[in-house]
Amino acid sequence: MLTDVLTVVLSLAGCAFFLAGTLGLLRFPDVFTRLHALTKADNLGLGLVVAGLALQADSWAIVGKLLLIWLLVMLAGASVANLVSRRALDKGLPVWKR
Amino acid sequence: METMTGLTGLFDVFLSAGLLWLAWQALASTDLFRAIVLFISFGLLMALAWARLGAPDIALAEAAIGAGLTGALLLSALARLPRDVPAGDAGCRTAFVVRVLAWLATMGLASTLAWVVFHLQPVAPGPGNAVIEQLEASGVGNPVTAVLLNFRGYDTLLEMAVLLLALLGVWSLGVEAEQQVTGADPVLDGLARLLLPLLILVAAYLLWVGAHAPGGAFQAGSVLGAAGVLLLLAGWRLRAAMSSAWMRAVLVAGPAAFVAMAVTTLLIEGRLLEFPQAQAGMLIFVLEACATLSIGATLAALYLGGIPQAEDDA
Amino acid sequence: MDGLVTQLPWAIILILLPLAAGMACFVAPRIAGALGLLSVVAVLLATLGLGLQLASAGVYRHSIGGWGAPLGIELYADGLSLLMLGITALVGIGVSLYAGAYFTREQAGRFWPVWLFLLAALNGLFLVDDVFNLYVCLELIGLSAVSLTALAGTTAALAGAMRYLLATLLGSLLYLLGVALLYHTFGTVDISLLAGRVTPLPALWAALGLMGAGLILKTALFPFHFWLPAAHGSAPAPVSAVLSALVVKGSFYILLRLWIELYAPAGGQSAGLLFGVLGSAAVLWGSIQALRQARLKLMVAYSTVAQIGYLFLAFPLGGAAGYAWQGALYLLVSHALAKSAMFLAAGNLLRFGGHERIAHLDRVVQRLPLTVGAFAMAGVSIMGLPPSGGFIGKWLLLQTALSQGQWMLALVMVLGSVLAAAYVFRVLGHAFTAAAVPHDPIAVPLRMEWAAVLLAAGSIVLGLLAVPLFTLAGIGGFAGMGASLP
Amino acid sequence: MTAADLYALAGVGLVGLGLYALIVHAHLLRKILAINVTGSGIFLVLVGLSGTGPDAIPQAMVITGIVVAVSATALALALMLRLTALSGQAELPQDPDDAH
Repeated sequence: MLTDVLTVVLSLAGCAFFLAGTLGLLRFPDVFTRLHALTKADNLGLGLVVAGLALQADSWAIVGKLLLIWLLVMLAGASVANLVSRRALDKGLPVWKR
Repeated sequence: METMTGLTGLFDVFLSAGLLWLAWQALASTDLFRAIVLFISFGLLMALAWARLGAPDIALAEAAIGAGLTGALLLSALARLPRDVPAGDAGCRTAFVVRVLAWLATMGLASTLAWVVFHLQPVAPGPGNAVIEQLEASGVGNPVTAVLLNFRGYDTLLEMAVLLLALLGVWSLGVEAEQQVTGADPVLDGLARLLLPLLILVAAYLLWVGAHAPGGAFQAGSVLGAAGVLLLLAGWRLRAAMSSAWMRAVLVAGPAAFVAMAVTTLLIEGRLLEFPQAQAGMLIFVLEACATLSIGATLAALYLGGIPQAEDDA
Repeated sequence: MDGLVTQLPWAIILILLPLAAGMACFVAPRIAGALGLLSVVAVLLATLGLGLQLASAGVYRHSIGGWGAPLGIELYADGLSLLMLGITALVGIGVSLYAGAYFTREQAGRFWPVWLFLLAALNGLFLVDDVFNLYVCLELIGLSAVSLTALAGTTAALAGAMRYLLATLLGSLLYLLGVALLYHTFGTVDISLLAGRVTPLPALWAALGLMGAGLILKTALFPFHFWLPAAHGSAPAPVSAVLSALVVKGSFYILLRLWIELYAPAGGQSAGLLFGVLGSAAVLWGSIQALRQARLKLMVAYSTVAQIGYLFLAFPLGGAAGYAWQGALYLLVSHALAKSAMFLAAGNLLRFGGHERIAHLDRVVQRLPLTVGAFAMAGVSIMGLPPSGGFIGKWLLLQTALSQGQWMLALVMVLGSVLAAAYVFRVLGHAFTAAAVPHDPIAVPLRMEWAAVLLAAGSIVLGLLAVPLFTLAGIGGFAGMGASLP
Repeated sequence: MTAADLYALAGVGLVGLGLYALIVHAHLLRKILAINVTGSGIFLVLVGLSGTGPDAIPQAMVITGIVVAVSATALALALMLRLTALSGQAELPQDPDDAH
């Protein structure tokens, strides 16, 4: 019972981060700030969801797979964010200043 | 599947609506890049729909092939389209009358079909139960793999030929694969080096697990294909390897294994693709392993897009 | 020996052999030409073997994997399959002979694997009793036909190939949607099982409507012929020959099977009238367009549109007494030979003169008598003059139309023949006269000329083989084919 | 109505959308997208109509269909690129005979 409650809480918290990240993607002014919003929020959001789901797992193997998913998404997210920002810098896209 | 209720029912309604909305957005978008990105998201939602429909095998195939590799093919094609080619403005140049007529015709067709689908009453049950009853005899425990490789393995034989044929078609245009112009990005290169062994491991796992759980040659092959795409993106000099005679042998390995197996079973058992029950599992695994290699190589070669040439400076 | 011939699994050889040969040609492009020709000859021999087998043992059935329908896939060969396989092998031989001399070494390396895959797919299509496997065959045929069209490499050919690809993909998808409805209503995709289960339900009509729409799009029945002239007119000559002679006939064959096995038994009739109207429109529109073309290959392509129309005139007649189906099939077979000969001849003229403007053909009859002779013989069959195969087909159709009092259809048939005579003689007339602009001729390999002559002669000889052919086609009793002729 | 019915109906909707887009759009990339959307719709109908529980046969057919679709898409994209390189536009000529 307690694990169920924890799962719901963690997942909801994760969803909140996703929501924040998505809002940032839509509302932030330039490529770099959007990347900032997206990668940070999604990594943490996914981490919380994964943690919530791991509590429901029947075996350690499943927990391992969930962790692997999280690590891979972070790896891909970080690399892609790097690629996108480098390309944006190369193309001379304007950096937002207040 | 029982009648929809509660939260999952609501989820299904949202997902179906989301599919239609994304498809419409992708097809109506004025910007081609945006259209493709929306199409890829559409593919991912499709994968979710397959999971909801109790079809995890298709969900895997859709995510890897339908969204992933098709998306990569579309994006790479868009990048190769000359900049000065007009993107078209989402059909606005089509005469208004034509659009109205097309709209009426397609909506009429869709409504009729919706009525037929909604009122469809099965006259006779499908062979779904026979699949389960004969599963033991098929040599594999995953019903979808049993259908793909055994019960309807002949479809798959021809399907492997279709995939190879697409590559033959692309190569018959006589275009040489482009030189890799951009220098390798260190981050991308690092990612490729890190992911390559993992992707190969995942492909091997999917291939192995397909015998008794969701997975199989097509899913494994598309993961291998994705690994190839990643290496090409990272600027690895694969074109020399891909132009070799060995590469051609790998490309035909899948369909050739199927044909060889068809001939062997015909000679031994007297029937096309009739596997002796005791060896069925092993034979199917051999077929799937060859198919996985071929599918991976073919998908990567399709992504390359032209005829691979040996490097001049290699 | 006799036992061996009737025991061997010829049907399976017909599918696997070209497939394996195609892959071998891909791996070893150097030997593609020799290997390809050899395997097409082997396909012809295997077709003969299957013919002997069917003649002695009746229809052939093979449960792939030993599962049997509805779980597995069944191969099935009857007289109709044999007829289609036979014409495929014959045209295949002619085209392969021609292609050996037509393509450059580099082009040949790309042509042979795809052409052999196409051959395997056509054979597979004529041999399988399963509507879903037919879908895979249709895709295999569509993609290979498009790849072969694009082989010409010109802008026109690529545009034609692209339009063709979109049309053929749309056709396959509509067909697949129909298959989905059939499976979920009747619980099987096996044609023989479906034939025993069909009942007049909305889902059946919807399924057959979708499949029919997809198939007439692929067969290029008016007004869905929009893709055909560009593709057939701009492809390399041997490819145009295959497209017009065989590829459009593949989808027609499925349509005919579905009609006889599923649509007519369930009490469907109204589509016959529609096909009659569209077929008539195709005959007239295609012929008139053919008459108007300035380019030879486009003319031949539009002639295909018209001749496809004739095939559909059998549908409103087939339900009642007469020889409508026999007539249509005879037309199909003789058109395959005549039209492939015409395209090959057109390819020779193009090679010889460097252009294909009909008005500027410069007394080619003196330089390429064989080619012009082949064109003329093929023309005789297309017009439907005796003693050609085209004559027998049109005569059977016309007689049936008259006996059923279908005057309009009869009139269309006669008009189509008159127009055909006009467009064939227009070419021949220019071939005999001097052009305003003389040109330096380029030698045409003799092999290319003889390939056209052989196919054209075949379309004439067919006129003398009606009785044995109908006996063979009657094996299995498809649509009462075995009935004695008038 | 079951969830499967719902997805089958969504599939029909996708078929309608795809066919409409295929007709009205001139740009070849959009036409290719439209074909793919239509195909996805048909796959949904094929699996969604399995009323009582998952049926492996249509599922296997859809996997075959997905592989065929990616093959056709790859060929179509390559043709489009070649045609664009030669003719300078990613559209088909308006009148089929204009190409000559």
